[in-house]
Amino acid sequence: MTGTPRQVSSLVPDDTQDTAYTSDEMMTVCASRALRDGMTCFVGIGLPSTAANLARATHAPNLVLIYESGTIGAKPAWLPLSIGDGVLAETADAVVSVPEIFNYWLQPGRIDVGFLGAAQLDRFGNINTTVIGPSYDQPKVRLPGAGGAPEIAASCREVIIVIRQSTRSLVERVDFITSVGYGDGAGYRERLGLTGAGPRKVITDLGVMEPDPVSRELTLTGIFPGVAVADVAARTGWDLAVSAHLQVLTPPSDAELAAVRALQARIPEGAGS
Amino acid sequence: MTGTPRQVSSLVPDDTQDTAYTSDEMMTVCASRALRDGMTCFVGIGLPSTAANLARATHAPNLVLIYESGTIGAKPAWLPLSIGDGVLAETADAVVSVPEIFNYWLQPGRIDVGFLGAAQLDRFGNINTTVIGPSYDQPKVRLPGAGGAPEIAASCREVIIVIRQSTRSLVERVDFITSVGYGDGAGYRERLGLTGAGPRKVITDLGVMEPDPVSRELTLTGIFPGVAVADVAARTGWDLAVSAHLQVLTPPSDAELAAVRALQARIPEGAGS
Amino acid sequence: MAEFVSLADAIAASVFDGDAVAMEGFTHLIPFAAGHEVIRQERRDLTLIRMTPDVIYDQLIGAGCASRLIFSWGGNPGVGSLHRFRDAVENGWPSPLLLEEHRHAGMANRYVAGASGVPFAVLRGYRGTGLENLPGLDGQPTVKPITCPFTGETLTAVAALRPDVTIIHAQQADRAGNVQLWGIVGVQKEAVLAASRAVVTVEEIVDRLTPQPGAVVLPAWTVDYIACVPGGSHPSYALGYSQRDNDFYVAWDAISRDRERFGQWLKSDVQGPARPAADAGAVLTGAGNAVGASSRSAGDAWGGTA
Amino acid sequence: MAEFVSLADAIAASVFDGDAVAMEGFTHLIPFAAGHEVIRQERRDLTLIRMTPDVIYDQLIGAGCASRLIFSWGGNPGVGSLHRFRDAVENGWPSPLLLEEHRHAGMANRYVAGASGVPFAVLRGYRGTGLENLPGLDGQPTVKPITCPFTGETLTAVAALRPDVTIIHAQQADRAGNVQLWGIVGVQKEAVLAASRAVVTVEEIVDRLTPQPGAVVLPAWTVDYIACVPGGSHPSYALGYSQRDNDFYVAWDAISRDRERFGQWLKSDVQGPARPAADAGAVLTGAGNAVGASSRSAGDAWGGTA
Repeated sequence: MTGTPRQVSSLVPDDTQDTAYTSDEMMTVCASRALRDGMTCFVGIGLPSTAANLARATHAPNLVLIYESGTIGAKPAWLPLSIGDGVLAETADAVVSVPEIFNYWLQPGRIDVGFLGAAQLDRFGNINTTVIGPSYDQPKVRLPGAGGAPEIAASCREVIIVIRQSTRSLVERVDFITSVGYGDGAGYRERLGLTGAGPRKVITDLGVMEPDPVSRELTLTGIFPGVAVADVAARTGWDLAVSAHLQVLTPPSDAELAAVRALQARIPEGAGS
Repeated sequence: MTGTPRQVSSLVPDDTQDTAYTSDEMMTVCASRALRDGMTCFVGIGLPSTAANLARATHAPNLVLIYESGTIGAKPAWLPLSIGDGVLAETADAVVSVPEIFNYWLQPGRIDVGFLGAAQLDRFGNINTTVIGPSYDQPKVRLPGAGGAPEIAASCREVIIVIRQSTRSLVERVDFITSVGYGDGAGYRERLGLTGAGPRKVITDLGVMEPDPVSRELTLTGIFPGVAVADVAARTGWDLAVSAHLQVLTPPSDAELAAVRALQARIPEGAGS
Repeated sequence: MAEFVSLADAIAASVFDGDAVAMEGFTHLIPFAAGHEVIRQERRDLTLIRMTPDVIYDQLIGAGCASRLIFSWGGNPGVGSLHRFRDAVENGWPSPLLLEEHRHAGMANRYVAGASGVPFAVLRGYRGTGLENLPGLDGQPTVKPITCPFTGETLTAVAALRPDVTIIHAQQADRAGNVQLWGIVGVQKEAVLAASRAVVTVEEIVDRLTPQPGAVVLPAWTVDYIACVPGGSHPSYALGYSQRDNDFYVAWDAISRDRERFGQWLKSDVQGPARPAADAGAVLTGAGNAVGASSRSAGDAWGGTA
Repeated sequence: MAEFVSLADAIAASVFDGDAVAMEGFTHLIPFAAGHEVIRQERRDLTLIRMTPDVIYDQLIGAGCASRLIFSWGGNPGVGSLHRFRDAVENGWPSPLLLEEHRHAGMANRYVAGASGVPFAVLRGYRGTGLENLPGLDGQPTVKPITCPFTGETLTAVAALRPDVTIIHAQQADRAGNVQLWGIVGVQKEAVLAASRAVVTVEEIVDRLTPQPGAVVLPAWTVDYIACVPGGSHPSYALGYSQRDNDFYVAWDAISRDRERFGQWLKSDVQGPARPAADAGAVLTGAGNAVGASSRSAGDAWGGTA
């Protein structure tokens, strides 16, 4: 999630160079808008962390950021590189042990929203961050693994996922279910006794997908300005359903863009490089 | 365990009034001698706490005192009234939560010795602190209950019990097993999977009982100066076995007596009454 | 999200007849003032939950607030029996008290399970003891053997505790409603996180919490009501603010031994016009030795025998 | 009871070929210097245990110390892949690496069970995921469904972890051998209490520990060996002593991507005559910014690309 932002020139009218924005900026802003003030938010590193901190810097000053390192209510003045940077501990309301953050805080379902990235995501919002390839034992690509994601996906009241849109990342069926979305569809989470509601939004660099209320299949409900539905479908690994109420999403405002850039420009205190 | 000490005049030669000692003092000194320097000791309040602090003030300066309130390595300058007095927290190496003291510290068997009192104790070292009378639902006397004693009895590497000798307190079979000693005898602890070795010594105001190595029945192995075996037997609720190697115990030394009295005379800092 | 209210309003809004109520604090930080407010508001038929139902629950039981008790040690620490508790159990006075009796490790783990959102916890223990087979309040067991699926070993499962409301006392809250307690922190975090509602009385409200060694911090969004009640744990204590009033604990033995004398105490010191003022009076004495001193003179007033 | 020794002696006395070794530290306080000493002493056939086998285990795996790995997240935090880890898993280089893969909640609870002296822990989770059915190192499952004996609900049991030795880095030890760490405390307490032996490297040895907010204190009798190794967690950090050397983490991507370049790094910076001196050199720079500065120049030496 830390790759160099690509300039999405097709999204930018020629005469507004000063408000040009990258697809990562659009994703970040879009994700930050999904967070409401006062929410408790379990944050993964990278774009989720940037989006959550953007929300805190703009419309949601009382957003409570929780990182799996045990920092509850962290208020970092700059973006941490890892979930365990010192600034998180130093600004937190409370720092608890790793067993405690999972057992007392995440597992019982007291966190409003969990914010995840994914290497592979399927039609029913299941996440793979373990292995690419048909065999766990002889993987084509060995990914980092689960970390805290499965519990975030299972236990937060709702989940937001950010992922770049491509047929390699958005697939009919993930090679390995690391974190459960809606499994094979309606009723699956309930049968497993998962307490959270599951993915509410998937935010990509082209638009937003949301689960169909009945079938739970991810459905395109929002699209960024200048993006065609056909483009999205072409970069999706399943036959993408499109909502009858498809909306064109509002581009980042000047204030939002300024805030996200200020956040990313901010240098850690004491860092020299 | 906080009753007024009785003067045991029969134990005291007439010409040594300055070194006269009470039975509680003899019990306390005898119990403190059972603790070796450097041991970790899980302490109950009352006489066990007095004895452990006496040991720390005399021959075992590095005794590690642990109270169920979560205070590990407490070094109180005076005797606490409860297991949660402020002086325990303020002088401890570490203060942990109550779940942690039981789960991480007591349960795994990392504490050398547990130090318990009892309302009723039976021939096999089982302890009752729950109800007196044949029925739990309609007790003759409702005692406080278990507290931390069952885990201390089950999990400390060994257990020392202090109790005043009478046919009411030392009974053939306790009315209710609150904390397990040797159950019904040899092999019982092993069958239950209790990790600690069980009661090593029972110290009364007349002498010391230890479990028979084979049958696990409590057997008189030590007797205080001036006490007759018949006196002990008469104040025991079962047919008391006497060790072939019965020893007369050494009375408190002047130094021990001075130390225990100094300890009990010490007034909590800041207390006015 | 924490709301700052008076103690009376906090109890009125969160404790209802028939509720399962946990007041925790392991010797330290026992929420006595809140307990007295429950007595004044004449709550009835409560299921009281507490590892050590010491003097605070002796008072609530004697006052007739409770019909059930879930506990692991019911004594007056360092002193002896709880006479009101014994009178209820042995004689059904003022009303019968149904018991669900555990031991500390079991109670602590039951709260842990409640705080963790799982229906049970696993521990060694109970085996071979009379406590293994006692029924819970509803007649169903709350202790059962459980087999390790990996080793085949038999351990013990205890059922989670989920109080309707947990009430604790803490040293500080900040103006945002974050709560900090330190010293012996007992099982308060678990009891708060296991409950549907949480009430906290505090010694003082500060602009900003200064982190303390060994502190437990409860974020504002885990607490429902906060009332500022300095001295609110007397005769227990708040480390850094007051000392344990051991004299009162000793004096309680005589006060509570006799039904009539207990009734007088209840009238004059909890329900009567004098006592709310005295509870409020503690507000004025504030921090440190001042509270200790007022505690001790209060102890003397009970005819301290220590 | 804790004994003060050199790092080399601590590792020689506690880590043996074939051991199950846990080096913990969640981003913060990672015991890198101790890991390098294990590489220098050429330990082989280790079962490495760690929630986040990040750069430290990438180094041990690439150096050929490990044949098995128990873990829950194997990446370079905030940067990307662990190339030595991937090379071992995908290509068996320098030797095959058998995996026992979990997730953070499972690993944390496995340590908790180990520290608590019980053979398993219970949690929600694993259900419906591929991780539910992966075998443990011996081919037997370490995750199994378990039924609540009270509610009938199906939950998940995970098998306890009991390392032969746990190695951690902490800020301070006092002269009696009591250890204090603070900041993000991770799962270190559990990992130490679950292990048969414990080794701690510390930033400094002080006459007396000053209690710190949020600190974990490990009494001297829970630790076997303490070695004073200032900067011993670089490129991780010790709150209050150094900052995370994010540049090094970024630079590691290029160093580790290529077997040959990794081998050069190993020779020059861990095994060679220069590196032990550099590790020891950290002793001299001591606390605060000094370590941060030396870390950063070290990072530059790796050709930092940030």
